[in-house]
Formats: sequence, C-alpha cells, structure tokens
Amino acid sequence: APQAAAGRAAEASAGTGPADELRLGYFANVTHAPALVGLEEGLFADALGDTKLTTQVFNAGPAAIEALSAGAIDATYIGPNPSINTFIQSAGQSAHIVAGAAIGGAALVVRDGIDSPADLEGTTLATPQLGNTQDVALRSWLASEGFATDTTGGGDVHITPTENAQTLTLFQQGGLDGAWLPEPWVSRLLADGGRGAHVLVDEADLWHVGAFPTTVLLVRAEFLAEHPETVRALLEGHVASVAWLDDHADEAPAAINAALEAETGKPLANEVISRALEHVTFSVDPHAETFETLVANGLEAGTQKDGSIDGLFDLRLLNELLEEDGTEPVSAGGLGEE
Amino acid sequence: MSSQTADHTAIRIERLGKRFGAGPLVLDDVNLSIEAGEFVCLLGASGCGKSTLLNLIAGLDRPTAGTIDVPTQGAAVMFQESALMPWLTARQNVELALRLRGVPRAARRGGALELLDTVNLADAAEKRPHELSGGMRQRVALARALAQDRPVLLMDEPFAALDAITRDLLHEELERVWRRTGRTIVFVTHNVREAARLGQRVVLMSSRPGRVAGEWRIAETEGRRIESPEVAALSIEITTQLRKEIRRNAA
Amino acid sequence: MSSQTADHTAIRIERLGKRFGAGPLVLDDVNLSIEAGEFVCLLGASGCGKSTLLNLIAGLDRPTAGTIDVPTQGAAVMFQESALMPWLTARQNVELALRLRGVPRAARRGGALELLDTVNLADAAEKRPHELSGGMRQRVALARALAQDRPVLLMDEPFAALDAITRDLLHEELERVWRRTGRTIVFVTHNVREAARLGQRVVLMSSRPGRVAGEWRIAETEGRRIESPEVAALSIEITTQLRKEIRRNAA
Amino acid sequence: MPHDALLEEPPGATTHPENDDLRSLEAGLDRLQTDADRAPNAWRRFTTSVVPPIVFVLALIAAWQLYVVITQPRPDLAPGPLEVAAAIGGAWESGRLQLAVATSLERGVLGFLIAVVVGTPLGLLLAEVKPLRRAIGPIISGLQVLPSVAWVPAAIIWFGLTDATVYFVVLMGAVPSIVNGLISGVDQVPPQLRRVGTVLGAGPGRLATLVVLPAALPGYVAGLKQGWAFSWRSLMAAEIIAVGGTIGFGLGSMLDQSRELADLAGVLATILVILAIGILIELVVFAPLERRMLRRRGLLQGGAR
Amino acid sequence: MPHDALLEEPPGATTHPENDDLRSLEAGLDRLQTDADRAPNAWRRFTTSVVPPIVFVLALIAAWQLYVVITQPRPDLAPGPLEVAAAIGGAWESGRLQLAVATSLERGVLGFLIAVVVGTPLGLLLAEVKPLRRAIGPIISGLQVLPSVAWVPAAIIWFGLTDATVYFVVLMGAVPSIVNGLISGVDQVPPQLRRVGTVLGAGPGRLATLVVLPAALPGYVAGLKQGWAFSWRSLMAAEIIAVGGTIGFGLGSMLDQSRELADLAGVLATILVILAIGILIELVVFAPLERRMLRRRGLLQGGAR
Ligand SMILES: Nc1ncnc2c1ncn2[C@@H]1O[C@H](COP(=O)(O)OP(=O)(O)OP(=O)(O)O)[C@@H](O)[C@H]1O
Ligand SMILES: Nc1ncnc2c1ncn2[C@@H]1O[C@H](COP(=O)(O)OP(=O)(O)OP(=O)(O)O)[C@@H](O)[C@H]1O
Ligand SMILES: [Mg+2]
Ligand SMILES: [Mg+2]
Repeated sequence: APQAAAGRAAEASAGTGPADELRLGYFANVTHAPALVGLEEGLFADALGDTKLTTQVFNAGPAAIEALSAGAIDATYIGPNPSINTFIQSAGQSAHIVAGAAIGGAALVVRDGIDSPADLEGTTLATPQLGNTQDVALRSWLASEGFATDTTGGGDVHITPTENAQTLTLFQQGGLDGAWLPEPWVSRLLADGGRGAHVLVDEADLWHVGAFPTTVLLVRAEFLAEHPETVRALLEGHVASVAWLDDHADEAPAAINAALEAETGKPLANEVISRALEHVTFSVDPHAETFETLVANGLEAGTQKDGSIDGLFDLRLLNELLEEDGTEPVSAGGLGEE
Repeated sequence: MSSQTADHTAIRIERLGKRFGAGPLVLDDVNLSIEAGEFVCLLGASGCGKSTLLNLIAGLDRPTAGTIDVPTQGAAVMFQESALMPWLTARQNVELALRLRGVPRAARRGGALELLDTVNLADAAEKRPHELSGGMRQRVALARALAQDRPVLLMDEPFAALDAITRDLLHEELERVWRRTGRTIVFVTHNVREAARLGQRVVLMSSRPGRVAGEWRIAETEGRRIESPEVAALSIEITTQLRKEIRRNAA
Repeated sequence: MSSQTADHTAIRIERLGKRFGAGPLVLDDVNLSIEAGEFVCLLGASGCGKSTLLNLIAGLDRPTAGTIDVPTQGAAVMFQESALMPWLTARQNVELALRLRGVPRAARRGGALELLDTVNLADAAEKRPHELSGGMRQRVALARALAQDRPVLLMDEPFAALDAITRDLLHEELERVWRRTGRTIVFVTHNVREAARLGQRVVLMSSRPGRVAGEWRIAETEGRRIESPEVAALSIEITTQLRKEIRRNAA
Repeated sequence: MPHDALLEEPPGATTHPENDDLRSLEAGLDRLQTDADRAPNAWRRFTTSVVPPIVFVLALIAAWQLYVVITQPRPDLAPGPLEVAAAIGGAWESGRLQLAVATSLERGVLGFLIAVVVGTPLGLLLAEVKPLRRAIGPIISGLQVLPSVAWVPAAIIWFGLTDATVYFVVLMGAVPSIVNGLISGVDQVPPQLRRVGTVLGAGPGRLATLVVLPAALPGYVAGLKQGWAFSWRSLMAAEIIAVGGTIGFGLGSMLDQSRELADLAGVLATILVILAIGILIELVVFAPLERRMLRRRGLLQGGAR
Repeated sequence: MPHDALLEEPPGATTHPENDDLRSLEAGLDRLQTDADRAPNAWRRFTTSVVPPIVFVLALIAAWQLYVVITQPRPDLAPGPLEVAAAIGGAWESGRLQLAVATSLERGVLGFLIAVVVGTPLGLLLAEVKPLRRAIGPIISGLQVLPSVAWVPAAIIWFGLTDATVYFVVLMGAVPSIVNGLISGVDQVPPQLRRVGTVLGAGPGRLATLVVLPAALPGYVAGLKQGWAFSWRSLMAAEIIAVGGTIGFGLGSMLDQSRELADLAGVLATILVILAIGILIELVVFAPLERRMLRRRGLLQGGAR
C-alpha cells in the first residue's frame, strides 16, 4: 500500500536534511490555541532553529487541505474529518497526522423552546462546514436520535452548513433554530445569540471518555518524508506549546486573545474566552482509537467516501519526543506507525 | 398634407425651398406642376436634392419655404431598395399594404394575389424577399405600391440597383402598368436614357442648390424602346445640358 | 497557368468545361481566342457563367475540361465591388499592388501618385475608400489594376453598381486608358449598350450551360458615344438575340 | 377611384401578344436569377460538424484515461474520467444531482423570465424615448461591465442567505444584457422600413407593432441569448458564494460542497453538468429560435460553419 | 513591357481638349459626390452624450440621500451616499483601496495579456486550419458558455489559495472569447479581399500578413474587448471566492471582507470602484482603439449613440 511505502521512506531514508522553511497553517480559533500560543510565545521558533517559519491563517478546513494538497503549506492544525477526507481521497498519499492538539469544545446550541431531541423535528440547524468534524457529529447524532438528514438540506431536520459568523447573525435574526459549533462559537452564541440560546447536547457527553479530537496536527506526506528533522522540531514546539497551556491556565486566555486580536482585529469577550477554555482540553494525543468511529459516522452522514485510513497516523516522531520527556507514548490505534 | 388641386393638376409645387437644420439650401425656388396621369422623370446628378423633393411631395418631410399641393388621398412611394419586410412573404408584404389601407381581412389574400399576378409574380407569392432576385423584389414593391390605391406614385431610383437586362424589362412592365392604371408617376433617376425612355416629360435639376434647370416633353411615347433613335437623340441633348451642370461644380 | 501563346493571340480558350463539385455543368465547350490589344465584351444574363469564365482566365480556379492559354505574366483583375483594402488610403492601395509586384519601396510612392493622376484622382490620394464615391473607388481599383502592369486586364462588371452618369464617364475614362496603354481587355457585363459602347468585339453567352451564343465585331470604335446610332443599332440586334436566349429558359 | 377599377384589365389585354412576350421574358429571367433550393444535406452536415468535435472529445478522454493509468497520479489531484463518471453516477443515485439540476434550472429560468419581463419594457422605453436613453443608456451599458458576482456580497447583506439573494444577482446580470440587446435591435431597424410603414399609412402604434418590433427581433433574440448566458453565469456565482442559510441546493452549491470535501472528481463532474446544461439550453432553445428567425429573413450564412 | 512605358502619355496628350473635358467633368462629379467633411462638434457631443448621464447619476444620488435623510433607515441595511463616500475615503486613507486596486488591476491586466498571448495563435490556427476548427471550435464555443466561476473550486484544489488559481480562472474566462473573436474576425474577411490579394500576387504568407490579419482586425479587437470583460469578471469571482492563503488583497477580497464585517457601505463602495475601473478601462483603452479602427475603415455609425 502506498501509505506504508511512505512510512517506510520516512523511516529508511531519513530525508534530505532539515528544510529551509516550514510553512504552517492554523485557524484563528480557540481550538487552535497550541498554534496561537506557540507562535505568540516563540516556542516554534525556538524549536525550529535555522528553519524559517512562515504561517498562513485559514477560516475553514477545506482551504487548509487545498493549500496542503497544492504544496502551499507543509503542515497545518486542522480538524480530524478534513484530515480523514484528504487521506481517503488521495488514497493515502496526501498527509499524515503527527499529533493531536485539542479535545472537546463542541456543542449543539439551540433556541428557546427546544428542550429535548424530539423538539428538533422540522428545525433548521447550522454547522460550520459540510463534512467537518461538527457537521459529521451532528448528522450522526441526529441519526442516532432517529432523524433523517441529507447533504442537500432536506430530511426531518434541515442541516445547512453556514459560515460561523453568518450563523451567529442568522441565529439572532431567527433564520436558524440552532447550531452545532466548536469553541469559541458555542460560547459566543450563548453570550450574544439571544433567543434563549442554550446547550442541548455537549459533544463530550457522547463519547465514552468524554475525549474526542477537535484539532490535530497534519503534515504533508512528502514533507514528512523529506524533512523528518524539521517535523520533529515542529513537534517539539507543539509539545512545548501544549505544555505551556497546561502550566499557564491563568495566562492562557489573555495570550490567546492577544493572538486572536492580532489575526482578526477583534478580541473575544472575557466571559466567552474563559467559558470556551473550560470546555476545551489541549493534548498531544490524537485519540486515534476514535477515528474508525469518525469514519463510520462520516460515511453514514454521506459526507465522505468509503476508504481505508490505515496509515493515517505517523506518531513515531511524537513518541520519540514523549519518550525523551519520559511521558507515556500515545497510540496510533492500529492506524499507522507509533 | 394639403388641399385638393384644380381639375387636371395632380401636383403643384410653388417656390419650394428646403434646408436641413443649419446646413446649406438643398432646394431653392422649385416650381413644378404635374398633371393627373402624367409620367414625369426627375433627372439630376447625385446629391442634387431629388430624393429630398420626392420626400417633400410624399409628405415624409416639411418644406422650409413654399407650398406643395397633392391629392388628398396622398401618394404611394417606391424606393431604390425594395424595402420589403424581410420577415413577410411576397404576398404578406402586399397584404400589409392592404391591411394598412383598411381592406377587410377576407379580401386581402385575393387582392394581394391579383396584384402579384399583375406584375407576373403569382408563382412567387409564398417566397420571402431573400429568395427573390432584385428585379422580383422591385416588382413586389411595385405591387405593394399599387395596393395602396393612390392616384400618385412616387418612385425614387427604383431600378438603379438592378442589372441592365432586368431594368429594361421593368421599364416595359412599368409602362404597361402606367398605361393600364392611369396613375400620375414621378420617377427620379440618374439615368438620362432611362428618363428619355420612360417620361412624357423630363425635368433636369441643377445641383447645390437644386433648381429646375431644364425641361423636355416627348410627344409620342407609345412603342418606345431604350434603343429607339428618338430616345438616343433626346438623350444626347439632355446629356449635354447635364454635363454642363456638372462641370459648373468642378471649379 | 499555361504557356505563352502565339504572336498575336493573347488568350486562347479551347473546349473549356467547368462544373462545381457534383453540380450541373456551368460552362460547356467554350471556345474563344482574343488577340493582343483587343477589347472584348462578354455579355450574358445573370448566372450564365461569365464570372466563372473570368476566374478561370485569371487562374483563380481550374477548369474541369479544356485548356486556357494566357500570357505568362498573368492578368490583372477588377471586380464589381472595388474591393479596396478599407484600412489603406487610395495611394496605399495602389502601393500595395506595386509592393506585391516587387517595385522597390522608394519608387512606390511616386508610381502610385502617377497612376492615381492617370485616373484623375491625384487630389484624393490620401483619402480612405469610405471617403470616396463609388465611381472614385472604381477609378482607384483601375489604377491598382494598372499598377500590376500585366498585359491582360480582366474586368467583371466593374461599373454595374455605379449610377448612370458616373458609368458614362468611366466608359470614356476606360477607353482612354485602353487606347493609351494598349492592354488586352476582357470586360464582363449585363448591359447590352455598355458592351456595344465599349467592345471591339461582343461575345454573347447562353445560360445553363454557358456557351458562346453569338459574336459581333465593331469596325470603327473611335469617337463612339453610348447614344450613337451605331451603338443603338447594334444594341437592338444583340438584345433580340439575348431575349431569345432568356426566353429559352422560361419553359 | 375604387380599388378594383385600377386592376381591371382592358378586355383582351391578357391575350395581347406584346404582353405575353413580356411575361415569358420575365419568367425566363426569374428562372435564371433564382437558384433551385439546394436541400441541406443532413448527413453531410452531421459528418462535418457533429462528428469531429465528438471524436476529438473522445480522443481527449482516452488520452486522459491513458495518462491516469500510466502515471498513477494522486487521485485527489488528478482523477481519471472513470472516477468523474462514477461521481456523476453517484450523485445521480443519491438524487443530489437531480435535485441540484432542478433547483438551478428553476432559478435560472425563473430569474431569466423575470429579467425578460423587466428588461423588455425598459429596453423599448429607452430605445424609443431619446432623452431617457441619453441619460440612462450609458448607466445600463456600464452595469453590463460590472461583474454580477460583485453584487453577491451586497445581496447577502440585504436579503440574507435566501433565494432572494440569488434572484437579485441573476437579475442584475441579465437585465442590462436584455435591455441593450433590445436597444441595439431597434437601432438596427433600417430607417427605410419605418418610412415604408409611414408611407403605407401606419400610425405610431401600428408602426411599432407591425414594423419596428418584428424588424428588431434579431437583436432582441441575440440580447435574450446573451441575457440567458449572464443569468446562468450569475446564478452559478451566487450559488457558489452564497451557501447555507435557507438557500436551496443548486449546482453551484454542489460544486462548493465537492470542493469542501476535497472531492475533485465531484467538482469536475459538476463542471461538466453545468457545461452540458449551458450547451443544451443553447442548442435546444436559442439556436433553433435564432436559426429559424434568421433563415426566414435570409440572414443565415452558408453552412460553412 | 516595362512599367513606365505603360504610363507614358503620348506627347501632347495632357493638353488634348477631349481629355481636359473629361477631367473637368470628373472633377465636377467627384465634387458633387463627396460631402465636405463635417467637423464633429465636440461641444454638442459633450452636451448630448456626456451631460445627461452625469445629471441623471447626480439626481439619483440626491434622491438616495434625500431618502436616507427623510426615512432614516437602518444604516447597516441602507447606508447613504455620504457614508459610501466616507467608506471610499477611509479605504483610501488606510491605503487598502490603492492596494486592492493595484493588485486587481495587475492581475487583471497580466491575466488578460497572457490570455492574449495564448488565445491569438490558437485563434489563428483554428481559423486557418479547417479540420482543427471543426474538431475544436465547438469545444471552445462551449467553454465560452461555461461560467468561469465554476472553475474556481477546481482551481483552488489544484493550485490552492495562490495567485495561480486566480490566473487560471482568468485564463479560462478570457481565452475562449479571444479565440472566438479572432475566428469570427477572420471569417468576416470578405472573400473578395483574399482574391484581390491573390490576383495582386501575394503568396500565402503575405496574404496573411498584408490582407487577412488587417482585415480581421475589427473582429479581433471586439474579441479582445470581450476577453477583457471576461477577465475582469472572472477575476472578481475568483477573488471573492478564493480568499486567504497567499492570495494577495484585491478588490474581490475587499468586497468579501466588507461583507464579513457586515459593512454595507464598504460593499457598495467597492462595487462602485469595480464598476468605475471597468468603465474606465473600456473608455480609456478599448473605446479609442475601436473608434480609431472603425473610423479609419468608415465603419463608424453616425453619432446618434
Ligand atoms: N436628413 C438630412 N440631413 C442633412 N442633409 C441632408 C439630409 N438629407 C439630404 N441631405 C443633403 O441634401 C442634399 C440632397 O440630398 P438628396 O438625397 O435629396 O439628393 P439626391 O439627388 O437624392 O441624391 P442621390 O442621387 O445620391 O440619391 C445632399 O447634399 C445631402 O447631403
Ligand atoms: N463556387 C461555386 N460553387 C458552386 N456553384 C457556383 C460557384 N460559383 C458559381 N456557381 C454557379 O455557377 C453558375 C454561374 O455563376 P457565375 O457567377 O459565373 O455567373 P455570372 O454570369 O457571373 O452571373 P452574374 O451576372 O450574376 O454575376 C451559377 O449558376 C452559380 O450558381
Ligand atoms: Mg436620392
Ligand atoms: Mg458574375
């Protein structure tokens, strides 16, 4: 299988030495806090040494995947579903997940008057993007509740993938009955949405451990094969960043907000960011064991092609680092190298 | 338009002047009276104002000075381009004229076919203009002009764009129609021989401004052909005069 | 094209036949020989194959059967539409012909102006075709054809689209050029009088298929005018024959 | 002078030898001057104008498939024709294709019809009323230069993510085309035809309905055709950009969805469907309309094309 | 027969009285048949064709301002002209406007030039090589029907959010127009001109350069003009849809940004700028080019427009 070949290449050839430049993508979003903090605190730069770091900010997963596929970036923070998607679409040739980044932080927020899943019949709900992590989660949850949905907005519950900012506006204006969103939008909708906005389902409740991946670190397969040293340095920065977030829980909101303000021009309200951070956990474990379920859900929701994700993970570099630090290695769940 | 004219005069033009906007005088002090049933040829070089004069007679434009008296029923007009409606068949083109004249629907088809037969086009009634040759188109236009049933027929170089053979035939055709219907015809042309061939009277116009520069009458018009010696003799006379007019502009 | 012909014969056509694709025979067994310096008018009704014959002589098309001998230098051609390049001035149009003939750049301007003066257009040298009247355009085309400096000049109804006054003048102009340059001219026309006015010889073609249907020679051509009695007499004779040919197609 | 009197032949005139002579001469000349209708050879037309592009496209597809088979590129960056066909098939089976085509066509056609209803009187008004035309004409021409996609953001703010946004953009795209087409159609009416109408005794009303409008038809149809093209373009732009909200699922949304799923085969499949619909509408609706009209007027060029 | 011999007058010929007669007659006729050049009245043209639209636009703006002042609508749904002007001013001061205009213009012009370089030889090839044209011509015409916005998703997948995406979309929009313009230009070359060229002794090479190409110029320029319009449209579509990545900040991005900030005044301001640039390019580049060419050929219609 090609992915196995790529993996072997990374192992055997040790590439062509460190890259001159690492182009990293991320979103200006709370669930991408390791990236924001790593950049803000200079953790990546420290780790990368001579390799120049350039960054690109994306609004949504597809754009990041497109940039990755077109070779415009080398690595990106992204949700698990777009990662699965590109891996399957490219028959395993496009990219590998090298680490986890964030867990949790998504929820279904609905208007007044919807208090149980049964009340959702005939409503219109938004998700950030067709086939993204929250979109798939909403569809599979609705299916488990016995509602039919489809990707064209039909069915018992109408799902309309809409940009997050638009979702807030539409919800305020009454054009939407609810939305399954990641942080900080859950908190923003609760704070600014009006119309009695409240959480109907917290995604954390759906998974047996309350742990499900929201953000992972994805690296272009070719880059990984050619410059494992650089990826290792990136991972060093990433691990340091996650550790920083763990250690500085009180400073984190301000640091994240500063990064957000630099990117989007507007900081989040204090209560929004603190509520958001309460619901997100940062961890380098990608929780690989949940991915088979994610694939099954995506298939069921009709947002994904059928295909193997065997080889999606390449956690060897991460585990090397963790080993050096003396921490527990993480598992690839049988879906790649660990 | 204007008042009915005296018994035998179909068209009376007096001290007519015309200029367009602030341009130069195009027609100046034109005097002409045309009798009912007369066939008058208006001859002149390009741009001398023949079309302008014809349009004034047809009521398509207003004179700057002077008066024009024409029969109250008005005049039918034929142009150099047949100006048939390209989306209508030959018959429908003639029917349009009948319709605008107020002929009831039921009578139109028959009337149109009859008129087309007059110009020997009964077989081509269902053809569209682009399927007809230039000569056939002008014959349809003639049938259409006849459909208007007006006592005066004004023709502005109707045969200028046709080939010589067709033109000769149409001269005969036109003469036949004229003799049969007794219309008053004012025929504008560049062609000295055509004028001498067709007209009972030839009026030569000068250029810049247009004035009547000469007039010739032909006593016997029956059985004339364009090659006839009388036509040739008259042509030489008119040509000499015409060339004199043209040379005047050389300086 | 083909071999140089015998001393006095400029063009020799033998047993010429032409059909387009699988269509009917357009020309059938045409035999004609034209002497150097002769002025021949080719007369026939529309569609009888005059242009086809002329194109064959010009080498623009290939015969289906038979042979055509023309001078090795080839022939200059003038068409009904002047076909001047609309983006070039009168002078540049003539210069283009000189350039394609291989005249060196320095000599072109003078040559072109001289040729334009020949057709009395020295004043209009810097005008573009659309600024010229139809007659002036045809004179530029004549100058261009003269610029080619070929012994044979083929003309396909060059004056058909002009008004009668201009046409008469161009007849005189053409005759003057012919006398001065001694070209062999083949002149295609519909117009019996034009043919009788210009040609030393008039060749009448029949229609469908085109064949030579009659020939007339004019002994004395000096000082002829279109209104001359000899022209009229010849016209009547040719017209009668032509009408017979046309009537043949009525059935 | 009664009409019939004019046409009445003097007794015996039809048998007058001279007249008969003239008739046979005219008949002979007419016969010579009109070519026999050549039946357009359908088979020949088929082999010279339908077969070559089809062969070319098939060759292109074969080359593409060959390339994919030989070089085995990443399927998400260079899917083969089979995968694209499979994507069309999959979309058809799931019913998404039919839904998208129906939605887009409905919007396109409805939007176009509204544009016709709005544009036609506006065009007539501008064509006939000189001062209005001087004032508004340049603005309309200017609007035709503005990419209608630029209206999408404004429309989203005004109408939200609803169908009104889509229709607004379609209208802004199509109306200027239709108006300008009609104006240039009326402009191209030969003044001679108007004068003939006047001479024949038509007042302004009948002149407009019996002469000017039918004469302006070719320009109008050309404007309609272009208007449709702009409707379709604008619709696709609006559908691609304005996704979500209560906007239904059209071809543009399908394109955008495929893109979001990084499904290039789906993207190419949708492009093919959009292209096919564009060509189909042109072939089925406008081409026959235009051809029939031009043929009736003898404006159709020889079949060399 | 040497050239000069042909033109040599027999001695005394110029003073031959008959010849003089002919000359004066011809001169008289030429004088009669050509109108004196009427100098186009610039002032009149200005008052009849420039003033009315400007007055109309000013009146429109005044009415809009009045409406805003009287009804006091929500400024985010109906900003007044002053606010839009302020938005333009603000964008200018911050330098975003200049940046966006420069970026978009650079891309539009560069993309258009590439399209010309690609489209011109392709068009010539298709126009002159019949079999190629039969095979590829319909495909090119078909591509012209395809909204170029449909290429944006595919281009994004292929090239990511980079400038290559923008250029690809611009090319797909402009090339078919230019090719078709050139083909129809060559088609419209009167066959008579080609035959004259042949008769004058031009071989295929000189026929193409001295006759066919200059004769096809009007169609080519029309194609270029339309190609530019399509470049500009496609560019805006690409810029609006493909934001982020390494794609520079153009007018489309500015439009999209204003929309995301729900800043309708900014959206309208950007639309006005896009419109102004489209009209300006047309007025400054294509209109004079076209007018000069048409005037030289006498194809310019009377100034009624
Ligand atoms: N609508 C108009 N506006 C301004 N000038 C005009 C108008 N119509 C004609 N003229 C001018 O009036 C003069 C006479 O024109 P007219 O068309 O009557 O001449 P004509 O004798 O019919 O010429 P031709 O034989 O070429 O048809 C010309 O100089 C022409 O320029
Ligand atoms: N390229 C062609 N292909 C097929 N048929 C042709 C072609 N050119 C001419 N013909 C046919 O050949 C016949 C003679 O045409 P030609 O143009 O030579 O006639 P003509 O005598 O010049 O007519 P006119 O006086 O109208 O110019 C016509 O019936 C015409 O239809
Ligand atoms: Mg006139
Ligand atoms: Mg001919």
